[in-house]
Amino acid sequence: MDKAIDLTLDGISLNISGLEILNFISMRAYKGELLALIGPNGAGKTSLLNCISGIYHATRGQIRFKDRELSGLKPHEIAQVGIARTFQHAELFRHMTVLDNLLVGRHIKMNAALLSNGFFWGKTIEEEVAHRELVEEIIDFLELEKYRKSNALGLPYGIQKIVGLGRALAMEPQVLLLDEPSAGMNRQEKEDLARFILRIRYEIGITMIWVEHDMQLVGDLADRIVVLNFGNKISEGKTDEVLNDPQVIEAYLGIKASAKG
Amino acid sequence: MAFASGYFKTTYKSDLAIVETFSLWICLIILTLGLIFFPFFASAFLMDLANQVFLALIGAIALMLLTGYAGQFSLGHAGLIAAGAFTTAILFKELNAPIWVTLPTSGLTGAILGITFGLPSLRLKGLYLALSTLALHFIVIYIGAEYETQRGFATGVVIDSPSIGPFLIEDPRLWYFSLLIIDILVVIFSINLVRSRTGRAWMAIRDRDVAAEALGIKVASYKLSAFVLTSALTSIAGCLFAYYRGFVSVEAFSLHMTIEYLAMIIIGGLGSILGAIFGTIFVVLLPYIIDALVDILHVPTRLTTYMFAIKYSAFGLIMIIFLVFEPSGLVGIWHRIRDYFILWPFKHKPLGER
Amino acid sequence: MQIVVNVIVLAALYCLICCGYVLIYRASRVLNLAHGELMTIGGYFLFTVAIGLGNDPVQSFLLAFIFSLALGFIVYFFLMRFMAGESALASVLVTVALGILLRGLITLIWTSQYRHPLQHLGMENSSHQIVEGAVISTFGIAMVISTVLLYLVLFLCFKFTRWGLRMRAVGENPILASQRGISLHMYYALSWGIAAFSVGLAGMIQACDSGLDPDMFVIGLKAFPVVLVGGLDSLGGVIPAAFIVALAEILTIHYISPQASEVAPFVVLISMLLIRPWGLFGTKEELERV
Amino acid sequence: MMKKSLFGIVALASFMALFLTPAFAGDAYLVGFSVAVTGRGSGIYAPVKDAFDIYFKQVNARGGINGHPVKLIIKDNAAEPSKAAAHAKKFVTQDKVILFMNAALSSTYAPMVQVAKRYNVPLFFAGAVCPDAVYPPKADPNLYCSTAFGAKYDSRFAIPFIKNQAKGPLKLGLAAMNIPVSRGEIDFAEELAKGMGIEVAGKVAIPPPTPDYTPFATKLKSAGANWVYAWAPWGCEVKTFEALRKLGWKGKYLAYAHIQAEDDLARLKDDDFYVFGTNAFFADDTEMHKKIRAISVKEKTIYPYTQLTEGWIAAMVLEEILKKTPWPPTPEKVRTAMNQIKVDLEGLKGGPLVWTKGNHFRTVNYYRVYKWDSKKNGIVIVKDWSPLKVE
Repeated sequence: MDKAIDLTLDGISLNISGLEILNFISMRAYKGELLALIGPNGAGKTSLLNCISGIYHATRGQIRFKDRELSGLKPHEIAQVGIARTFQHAELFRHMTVLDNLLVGRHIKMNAALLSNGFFWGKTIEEEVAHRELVEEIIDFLELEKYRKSNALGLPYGIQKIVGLGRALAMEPQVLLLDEPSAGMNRQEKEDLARFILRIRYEIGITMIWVEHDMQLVGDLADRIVVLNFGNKISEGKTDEVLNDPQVIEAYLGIKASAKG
Repeated sequence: MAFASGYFKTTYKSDLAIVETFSLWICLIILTLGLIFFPFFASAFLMDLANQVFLALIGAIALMLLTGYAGQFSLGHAGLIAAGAFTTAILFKELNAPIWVTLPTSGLTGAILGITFGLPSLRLKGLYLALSTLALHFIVIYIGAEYETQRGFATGVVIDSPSIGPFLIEDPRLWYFSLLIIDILVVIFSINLVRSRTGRAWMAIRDRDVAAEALGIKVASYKLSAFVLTSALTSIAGCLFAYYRGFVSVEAFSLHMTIEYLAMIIIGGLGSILGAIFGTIFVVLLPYIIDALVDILHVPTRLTTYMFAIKYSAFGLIMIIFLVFEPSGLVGIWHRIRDYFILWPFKHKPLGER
Repeated sequence: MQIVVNVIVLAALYCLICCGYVLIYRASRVLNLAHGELMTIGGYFLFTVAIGLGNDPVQSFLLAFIFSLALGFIVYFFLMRFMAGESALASVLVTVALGILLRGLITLIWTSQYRHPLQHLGMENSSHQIVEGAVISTFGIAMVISTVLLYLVLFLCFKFTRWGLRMRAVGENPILASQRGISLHMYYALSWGIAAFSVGLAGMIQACDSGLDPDMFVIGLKAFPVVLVGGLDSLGGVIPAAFIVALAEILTIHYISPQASEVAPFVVLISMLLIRPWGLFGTKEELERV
Repeated sequence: MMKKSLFGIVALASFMALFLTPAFAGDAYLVGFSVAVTGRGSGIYAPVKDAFDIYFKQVNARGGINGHPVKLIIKDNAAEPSKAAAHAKKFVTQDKVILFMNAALSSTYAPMVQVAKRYNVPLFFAGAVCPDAVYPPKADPNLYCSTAFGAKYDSRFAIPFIKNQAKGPLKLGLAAMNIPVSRGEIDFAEELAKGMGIEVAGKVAIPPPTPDYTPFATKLKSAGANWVYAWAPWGCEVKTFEALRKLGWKGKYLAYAHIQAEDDLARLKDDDFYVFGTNAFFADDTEMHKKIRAISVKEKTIYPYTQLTEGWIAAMVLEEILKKTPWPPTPEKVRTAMNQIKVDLEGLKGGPLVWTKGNHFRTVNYYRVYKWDSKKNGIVIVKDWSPLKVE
């Protein structure tokens, strides 16, 4: 592991109304890797993502992006740093088209202000066209052409998740947080998703933290895995090692690894 | 009338056009000509109705931006109109200020009120916010009433017609054209706004504020910008209202007025500028349409008392019907009728229907 | 001394009105903007029943209670039920529309003249000296007593009875509650019923105390600051909030200027929003699970 | 889908209806009337419409005026200025009325006055507070008012009356509603009282509508007022009085007698509750009162007959105006008639209602004070018609 570290979590704890959600979690994400975050239901995976993206504020501990301290920043500030995320339930802007959803992803890269937008002056038009071109690239990349002008509300769930991914990609992030992207997808859609994730990993080279339930997908794709259970980190390491870790198997199957072996 | 039945664009720039097809351009030109020549045929009554629609449209579009696009609920709309009207009245009475002073000052007053009462929106969500705007209503009305009473304008402050340079805007036709131009500007401005970065940010906040923030949108400042813009526009409408009516009185700005504006955007269809236009026309004209029907049907005079009460309730009933059965409003109905004709005899949705 | 009594009576009125706001909000996250109209209609129910029965206060009140309660259920089953799952904004707007509809119906049925149910009930609204220099009217006492009773009963119900607990559960986590087999509709309807009843009761006492006309609905809006100061979802918060607002209002009348009393509650509200936006006892908006 | 399209078509058809002007019989006197039957304050204005309905039904049944029926075009403005303005324009430009009327809140005046001036058609205030422009010596040529109450005149009667009635030291309390008209009058009364050497103990302006009037009454009571004068909408006047009584206040109260006054005197049965006004009560039981009562009962009016006097008087004045307007009527002829009108009100007021060229209010205002007398168990006259010259 001689790669540069992108994201450092240092002793993160989270307490919500007296409930201990996360307990002293430390982990690292290296540049360009696909890091899977797994664990049973209620292990605190999504909460951890929420802490990174600033939606929750960790009760204790520090989060650093490269050399920048992220703790205490608001979600929009973290987005500006270059950390994008997707949501478990896609959370698309329901009454907007796919195209507009993706364009919202370009928000931080645009800078036309209210008045010039209202008059639609030269600069605004130029900007709109330029960013539209970039968004079209993402549409091509994720094979969303035929949904371009459809309303997000009526899309199949799997497509919604892909649009959510596209929206995050549109931010041109350095770190991408994926919150169960495959949940609710059928086999075909999962295969497409796997393809997209690999292309992002190898063609664009974005660091990804990937919360996932589908062990097969994780086993096939992930570089490294971090395992959470009841708010504690129980394992971290290379994919094969972690998947064979008796503690992990116990957490997942609820039986002693020795009994199995 | 031919609408685009698909997408045949060759450049991204052409996709930004508001008017999509040649025949739509023709329709728009015919509509504009109709609007231009309308005053030369219409009676003074119809002119007054047209002017009322134009005046209300500014406020309705402002509220549509705030509620329909940015998703913030306000009960202070009548208060903001009153703020503009009273700013105008006070400047006119105390300093004899001309319209080119009162109009921007009204806008400024509105913007300041928007900031003051929009500030809670940074910490509050939805309903809490609505109620802080209710406070705005009561406070503005209180200040207006104090002014009227202290200065002895018991039946309202009378304001002279405004003049721009040598033109005295008094004739209904002159008003008509002035308001028409203002309205066209406001409509174009709003359409541009909602299809660009600002509008998308507003809609994102409206639909999913958590996701919007995660995408880097400064939710607080966008909420505030929606408040300020809406308040400024509404106050400007209030200023024009004062000049058009020639007087200002607190009794003219009741909560019922706020509700009428809410009705306009609901009945028209939330989240659509076209909806605001439809809704305004509908709500402003509805009472007169019912009146006209009463005249045509020769309802006996004795029964009219009941008719009037029914008319009042009908307003609420229509709002309910739209909210429950047709949440996309008049604009939704319009889209359906349009699609029906585009695709006849088939029943498919056109490609990429919103 | 009189000032203290005035504050208590006004606070009791606010408590009675705001109970419904809080109940409906807690159950379904909807703010009922037709509350003032429900209050006015409560008064008109009493008026109509009083004319029909004549000089029979007990029966008249009971019948009017039933009508008010029924009205709440009707509003829920024939209107608000369809708004389940819609955005809060749409639901609130429906109540706004309902308000207009009801106001029109009031004018249609009862006309806009002043009405005095007390005349037809055969009762007197005499005044009683409670301590030196402080007087209270019969219906002032009625207002205070019914407020105390209502809140007592509600608190006991919520604490100790099964459906009180269930109602709380529905308010706190509707999805979980419905998974446990609690019929949401039943409890939403119940909260509408109790809300319409309590505010109708306020309307009835108010109508007996000082007459009735369609403009009474504005009182419902004037009670808003109380709910916000107390916290939209806190029934217990209503009581101290009502006292604070009533005190502010009455002190303004006495020591600043009577006409400014109209804005006093709103000034309290604004300052509250700046200090503690979720109200005295309200819960801070829960963190959303995404 | 077709069903919903149908919805749109219905909407379109109703929209078209707006452009159709119904054809009126050309042989009628056309009069426009914009009145607040719904909305704020409609309790005062709706009875006026009620009275007009039955009055002109009688007139038309008798064969109309000068052989022509009277056609009233009645519109509800819900006390909104925009609606009142639109009605005025419609009356004048589409319906071609010879005269139009207003009965609504004062916020509806200015837009209607504008229309009257611009199109030179007379505007008659029937039931609302009289605007300043009808007062002498220079009344506006197009504005007329028959309404009982007149701002700046009522207090001129009321304050001296209180001064005369008061035995011992007088401490006057004043009550207004927090609307500009009412507060203006009470401020005027305060000046008047101070000018006459009366001690003004307290003054309250009560915001409409108020949940509880007691705090305001407490303020008046604690200020030590032994007489209170109120000039406000009736609800405000009577609720303030009731609140004072609930506090155990023993003083006397004078209020302007709005249309609901007679019923409420009988309801309250309080010997020290005085009301003054310029319309006779049904307690007088004159021939005219019997007639109104009989017609009201026969026609089943929506409002009780005791509240119809105001509208009835305005209707009598209108009938007289039209009688003096020779056929074919024009606004010009109507104005000529109105400038020299003298209507014998047959006991509904203290004397005839007279308009002259410079005075469109009335030359003499006759005031009367009523109260409940528990010994007689009925309403009695405290002070009979006292003329106040309007100059």
